[in-house]
Amino acid sequence: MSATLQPYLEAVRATLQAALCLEQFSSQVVERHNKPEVEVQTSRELLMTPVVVARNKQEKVLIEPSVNSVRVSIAIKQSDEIEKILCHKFTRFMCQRADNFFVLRRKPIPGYDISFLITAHHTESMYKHKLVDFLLHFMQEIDKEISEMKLSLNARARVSAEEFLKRFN
Amino acid sequence: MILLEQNNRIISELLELKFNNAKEGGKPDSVNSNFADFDGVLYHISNPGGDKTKLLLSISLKFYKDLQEHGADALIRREYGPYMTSPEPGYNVSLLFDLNSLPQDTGALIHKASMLKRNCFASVFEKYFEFQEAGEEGQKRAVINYREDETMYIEAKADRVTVIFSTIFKDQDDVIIGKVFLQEFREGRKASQTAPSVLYSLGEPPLELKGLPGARIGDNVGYITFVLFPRHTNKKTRDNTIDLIHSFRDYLHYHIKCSKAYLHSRMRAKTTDFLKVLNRAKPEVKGEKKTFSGRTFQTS
Amino acid sequence: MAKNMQNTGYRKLDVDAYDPENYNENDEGVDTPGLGPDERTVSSLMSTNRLEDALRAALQNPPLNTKNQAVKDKATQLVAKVLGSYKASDIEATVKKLTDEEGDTLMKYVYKAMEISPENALCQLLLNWHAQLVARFGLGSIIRVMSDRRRL
Amino acid sequence: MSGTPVQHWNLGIGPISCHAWNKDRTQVAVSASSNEIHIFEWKNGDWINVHTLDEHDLPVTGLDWAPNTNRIVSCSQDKNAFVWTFDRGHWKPELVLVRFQRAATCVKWSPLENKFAVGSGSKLVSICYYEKENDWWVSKQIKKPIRSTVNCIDWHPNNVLLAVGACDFKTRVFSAWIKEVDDKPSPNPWGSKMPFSQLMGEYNASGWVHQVAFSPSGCRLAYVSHDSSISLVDANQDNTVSHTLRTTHLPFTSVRWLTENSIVAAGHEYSPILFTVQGNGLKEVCVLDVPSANKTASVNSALQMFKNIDKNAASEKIDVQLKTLHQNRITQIMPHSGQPNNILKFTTCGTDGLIALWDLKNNSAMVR
Repeated sequence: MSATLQPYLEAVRATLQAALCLEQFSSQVVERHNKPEVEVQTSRELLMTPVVVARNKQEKVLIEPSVNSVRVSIAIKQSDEIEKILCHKFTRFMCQRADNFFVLRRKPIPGYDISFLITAHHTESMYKHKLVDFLLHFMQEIDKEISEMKLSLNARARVSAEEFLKRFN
Repeated sequence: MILLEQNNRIISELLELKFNNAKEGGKPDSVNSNFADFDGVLYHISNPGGDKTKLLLSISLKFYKDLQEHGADALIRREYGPYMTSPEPGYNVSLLFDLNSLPQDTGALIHKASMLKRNCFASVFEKYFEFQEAGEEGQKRAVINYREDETMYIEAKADRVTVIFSTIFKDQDDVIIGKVFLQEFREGRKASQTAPSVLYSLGEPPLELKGLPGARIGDNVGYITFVLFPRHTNKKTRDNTIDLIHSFRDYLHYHIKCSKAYLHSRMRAKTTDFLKVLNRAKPEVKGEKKTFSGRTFQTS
Repeated sequence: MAKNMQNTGYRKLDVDAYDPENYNENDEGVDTPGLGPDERTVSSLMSTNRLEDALRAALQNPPLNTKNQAVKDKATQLVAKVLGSYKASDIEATVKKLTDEEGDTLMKYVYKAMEISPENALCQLLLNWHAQLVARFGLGSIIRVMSDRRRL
Repeated sequence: MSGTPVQHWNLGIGPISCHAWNKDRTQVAVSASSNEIHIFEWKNGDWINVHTLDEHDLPVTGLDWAPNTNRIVSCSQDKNAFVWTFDRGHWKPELVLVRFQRAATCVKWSPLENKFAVGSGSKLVSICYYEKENDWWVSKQIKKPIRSTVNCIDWHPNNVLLAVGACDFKTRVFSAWIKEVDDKPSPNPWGSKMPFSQLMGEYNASGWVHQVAFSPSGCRLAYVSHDSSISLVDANQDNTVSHTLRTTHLPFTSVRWLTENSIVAAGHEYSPILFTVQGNGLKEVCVLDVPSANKTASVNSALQMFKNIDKNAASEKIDVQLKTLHQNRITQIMPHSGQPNNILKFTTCGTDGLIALWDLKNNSAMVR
């Protein structure tokens, strides 16, 4: 693992641990409703200061906490247009399965590639520290997966081109 | 399977079945099937006039008109002479086989029949290969609209024949994946000294076609140029060259599709993996389940 | 239909903003003018390589109460400049000497700096500062960046 | 559960948002983040669910059990509060006219048990009392100047003053004197004139105020807020100033006085933490918890292994256990044994579904 990745992930971990201090909170605007305040944004006093943890211009995480929900948006490294489409394809693929992922937001926040929405319901029904582990695991694996996919795409292109051209004599 | 087959497998299998049946003296049965091939090619195999002892194989190519300009008819006649018949309405070429008078070597015939589409294409290549061999420069460039929006250009110089394909990538993703492949085709010559040189340009036509009406410009248009040298166009090797080059477009798109399918399956696997990691966050629910006999089954 | 019904602008008014019973951030008292740290002091301390004093000076008067984002960003850039001049090995010793108040303020600056100037090299140092601040002031210092209404 | 210094029970009803003990601690009422209230009784060495009260139709947010009159009051996100009385083997609900437009958030009997207070997302507190003539519970409301959801309330031992913490970053002390049921209050360090809804004090916090608590004498007030701080107001010194201690921990959501000088707080940090009054402010003393060595679970059957591989993509038992007793947020601290000014045992309930009984007398084992 690159030496600069670890401090980045540790900073994200600490920030998430702090942000994920949630509790059930009924809407004070709409009666008998319990909505993620970070999404409805109707009561300013229930929103906390959003913070950004950045490794560089490309790789950063936006964490927007509120009283009963946190939005975590991740910008994934994309060094060329292949990585860009692979990243886009992958995140779209996951978003289509947002139902199974329950903490995944269907649409990323502008400027980021994928967003998670974690509510007090989630921190009640799941271990918070394991949720944090999941998000960090995701951040590490997605980078690895995208570069592996790129490699395999290049390899396939090379083999198919060589096979084709070899047939000319 | 990394290379596509040049012949049409449905034709060869169907004919093989029928021919073998006829040879063994079986009762011929009726046949009527329509099927398709790359580049919008359609085939029809039937019994003309309901005569079960005869088989009619017809092919329809949307761009046959373009090919005719370059002597397709002559080439088909050369290849299929005795079997040719007047084309079935709606088709460009029809071949008629009489099951009662099949030649001894049906294998060769079947193979030839299944190469029908390739042979339709071949005429235009052969013509320009001849031009090059004869050193005839300045011949008008051949333009074959082999698919809607996609065109093939062939031009002969004294020392080379240039074949340019224009192709359309369906979406932005395909453009980028396509580019990866085209880069490798360009580099591929390093691996094989005998290969033609390959050039590509994306978005706009190469210099030779600049300003040509019909040469499309657009983000999702790609141009691939093959420069064929005499070593590829001489009489000994040209059949092989035609086999390869006429199927290039399909080969390219086939592999792009396969790559996408592979990426998709990888993403699916990884997503399942992510879900499992997320599952670790869920506390295991303690519960007891009773088996049918009433014993308790501890789940944890 | 009455003519003035054509004008639907009133529908877009945020009526809640005028509800005296709603929480209004602007009501919070302004206790310090907070015009930001003195840039000249910080620069001169930096030029004589007295980084610790420069940092302390840069953490003075954080412009938390002003509405002017440019002033806040300028202060963040200044603090980031000091933080970025540190050698990674000296960070821990300096963090150990900070007061609780300075620690909380510095944590705000660290997050803001990562947001507005995510340069590769600077981020490495900022993440280092972040780790040392967490080691010394705990997750509480992160919580206070988020919960404090007086933002950078 | 012997062998560990802290007794704890998993009631098996999921996350517990609040709990309340009866007078002799043989029964406990809990709400499981659902609309139901469960009453458990200690029978034959285990907690047995003896009653389920399901008059609410949204999750219950607050519970309090009056020890002497043996009445339970509950409130819920459904905007209602009920007073439950035990009659011929059943708990009977009586609806209270709290007059809320939004969720009720917390509820507490006054020390004399003749009235109770309910906080609400309507940005107000209802003080409810029984009106004999009409045979129902009515309320008077404290509104101004609360600007956001009320999170917590606590009664002063004089049965009149009420501390209120809210999401508008303020802790306030109000008079909740109801002339219909209360005697005229005598002056105290918080003030001398106490008409209903009089604001006696207002203190800032840098986060949502999660819990307020009067000291046993009522002269001191502690509150915890979402900036991981704990604050103290000592009315004997100056009833206008609060002293705030920033901590290194995650925010506390519950706080309680153990003696006139010591406080226990807990919340997102998963372990209770002791504080004492020192000088004008507070000082952190220690973290309470069970030693981690007592909790090494090793389930390793083949079945367990296959399940892990299938569900979690891991071949080994994943270490999901934290090294604390509670595995999720502690939602509430309640006194269990001892006098109000000398608590010997207290209980915590948490989102992890546990109720734990902490014995301060042999605390040497649990000081971490």
